[in-house]
Amino acid sequence: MVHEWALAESIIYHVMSQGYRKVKMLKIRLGILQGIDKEILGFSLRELASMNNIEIKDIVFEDEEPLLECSTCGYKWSLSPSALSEEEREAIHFVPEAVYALVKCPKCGSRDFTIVKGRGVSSIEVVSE
Amino acid sequence: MVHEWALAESIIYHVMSQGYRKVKMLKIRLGILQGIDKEILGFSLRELASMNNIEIKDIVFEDEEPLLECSTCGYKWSLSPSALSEEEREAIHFVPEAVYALVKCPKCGSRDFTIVKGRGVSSIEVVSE
Amino acid sequence: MIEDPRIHNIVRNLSSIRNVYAVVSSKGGVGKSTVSTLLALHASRRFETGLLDIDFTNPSTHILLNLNPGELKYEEEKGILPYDLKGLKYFSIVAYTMDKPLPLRGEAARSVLRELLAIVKWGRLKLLFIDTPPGMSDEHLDLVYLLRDIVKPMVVSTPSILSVKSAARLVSVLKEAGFKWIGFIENMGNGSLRGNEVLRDVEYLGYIPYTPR
Amino acid sequence: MIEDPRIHNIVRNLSSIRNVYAVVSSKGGVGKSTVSTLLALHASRRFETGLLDIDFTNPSTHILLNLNPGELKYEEEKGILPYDLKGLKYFSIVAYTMDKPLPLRGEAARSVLRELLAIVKWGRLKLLFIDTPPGMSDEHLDLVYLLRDIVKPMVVSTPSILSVKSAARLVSVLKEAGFKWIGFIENMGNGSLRGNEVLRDVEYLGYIPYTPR
Ligand SMILES: Nc1ncnc2c1ncn2[C@@H]1O[C@H](COP(=O)(O)OP(=O)(O)O)[C@@H](O)[C@H]1O
Ligand SMILES: Nc1ncnc2c1ncn2[C@@H]1O[C@H](COP(=O)(O)OP(=O)(O)O)[C@@H](O)[C@H]1O
Ligand SMILES: [Mg+2]
Ligand SMILES: [Mg+2]
Ligand SMILES: [Mg+2]
Ligand SMILES: [Mg+2]
Ligand code: NI
Ligand code: NI
Ligand SMILES: [Zn+2]
Ligand SMILES: [Zn+2]
Repeated sequence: MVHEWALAESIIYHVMSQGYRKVKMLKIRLGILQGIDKEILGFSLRELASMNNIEIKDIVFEDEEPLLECSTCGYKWSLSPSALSEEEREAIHFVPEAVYALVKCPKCGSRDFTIVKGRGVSSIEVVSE
Repeated sequence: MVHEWALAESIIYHVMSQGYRKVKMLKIRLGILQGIDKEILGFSLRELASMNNIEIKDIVFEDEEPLLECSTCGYKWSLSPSALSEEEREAIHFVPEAVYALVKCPKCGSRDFTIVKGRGVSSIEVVSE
Repeated sequence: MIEDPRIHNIVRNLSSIRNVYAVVSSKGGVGKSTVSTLLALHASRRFETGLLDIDFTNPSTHILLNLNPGELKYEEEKGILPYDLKGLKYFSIVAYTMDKPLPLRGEAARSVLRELLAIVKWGRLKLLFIDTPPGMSDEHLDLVYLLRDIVKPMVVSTPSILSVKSAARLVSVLKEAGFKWIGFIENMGNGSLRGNEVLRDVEYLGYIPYTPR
Repeated sequence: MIEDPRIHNIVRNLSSIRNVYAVVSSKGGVGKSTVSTLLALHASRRFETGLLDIDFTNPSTHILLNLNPGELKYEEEKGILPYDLKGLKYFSIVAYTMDKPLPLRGEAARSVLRELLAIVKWGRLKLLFIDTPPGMSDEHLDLVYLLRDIVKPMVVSTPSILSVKSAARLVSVLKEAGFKWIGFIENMGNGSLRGNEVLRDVEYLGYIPYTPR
């Protein structure tokens, strides 16, 4: 099973730590930057839920557009994975912060920017039964 | 002239950089943590304004309660300067981040906390003529 | 509790490791990378051992291990499996950053640390050595306060006054945070730090002489 | 423009200084503190010179200058005046933190750097040397991108492969950021780095031999 399994683990263990046993809907906001495979993540979440006897009815994924902001010139941009090589996309897939080694501000070339939105698993909403 | 003069410089040069010449009201939010002397700051602002031919009618100071938040246990507290020694207060007066050498989370003792609010000059609002 | 979902996974991943040693010193250049790499290589001959490099902005262990970043490939199995170097399980971010400069704000460095601890599957190990960056910033705050019950700190210092004073400060933070065991290794020295007052509450593990290779 | 009001004051304060040198290396323990302190002491005999220690979590220059934090008192005059040490203007945060441990998130360290550069009044100086922390995090991002037109970087490296590789990475970031002049000092070496490929675009300023005091 691929690395999305470990992302699912964090989500399930987090949900469990909040005491949920029966979940009507699990809504997860996923930053596009990390390019997470939703199918595999969904499958992993269901497997882990059953392994930890948590019931989850619906799993809903919401995409979050990446937003990067340059602290040097203030420029904001949405880094599209298509602007990256296969290798760069894979690096960011496993460690989103690899972007700081691979990307510069398109306007002023600065490396002093932040990932404002769209990094990875950015929010987990639980609606219990 | 004391060090508040340098705080006033930052404010005036900032206002100038935004192109203001005639200011109806300058509203400054001041974090209590730094214990800035408002009278001296006000005096310095007016001196510097006239030195840089900026007209300022009213100067309004607003207090901002300090809020510290522990990342280890989540505890939030408002550090009151009275809880600190004279020397500690002075250190924080000049460099607010000295608080990270002088204070721990009252609940769990962690040094992994942030100054959420109330650090120093936290906002500058300009209402021009 | 401050909610970073990764925290639960981090605790679970590390709990399958008997001893997690963080090789630390706020001072740079005292031998953290050299000591952590030597200890890991040595231990891996007899025990299931891992080495994790979390000095993200200035990684050195791959150089000491004579590994070219391009060689470092990680398999995926319910996460990422560390690289198997003749029995030593090894992970470094250089596999992804290819030794390119990686300027990282403290906040981003802490996020990398948490992401790696959450997705790298070390499995059952006897020993994991973590090589750390110098200074006392975001990553160190997590090592000291988030992983307080998991990590065993090994402080490294040279005999130089600058290093000893820095080590004293670090030991005081570790004591204050409640670490029951603090190890101390004198590097590039000849045992002169053994009875040093700085080491009142730490276990002096030994010294490594200055040995220019 | 990202609005930190202190930035305007920082630029004004530093513009009264002819040469602002930042003594840098991402690798720790290569001699940044030793070199910056020696250069500053030496220069202060002939020129108006200042030394600023921005290695906030691991300050060393006060130890090299034999100064007890308690002795460091700063007068207030439209800001803070640096301490006058027999002609050398010196500032370090240890005067406020009294050598206590100062764990600082990157964000906080950047704020300290900006606060000090905004309130410390160096006046008309020929030379200001800035001793910097190792790594490549928040403070370095400000030195490279905020103070790009003011700061002259002096990269320090030892002959060791770990240090040279680290210096190469730093030089490439500085080049890419547009620094016209990059100085290079070989420390604890014997001139072997002079023709080194890493130094293609930098000015080799000389070497300081290994001299254990
Ligand atoms: N025992 C030793 N004898 C001689 N040189 C050493 C020894 N330990 C470390 N070094 C050298 O000192 C430098 C700093 O060591 P390093 O492990 O990179 O320190 P750190 O990781 O604490 O910055 C390196 O060039 C390394 O080769
Ligand atoms: N030229 C030199 N010869 C011998 N020892 C040196 C030399 N330069 C620095 N050192 C020693 O090396 C150690 C690291 O030096 P330091 O200036 O603290 O480096 P950094 O500031 O880059 O971490 C210190 O113990 C210092 O005394
Ligand atoms: Mg949780
Ligand atoms: Mg401005
Ligand atoms: Mg190292
Ligand atoms: Mg130093
Ligand atoms: Ni994956
Ligand atoms: Ni004051
Ligand atoms: Zn930019
Ligand atoms: Zn707490």
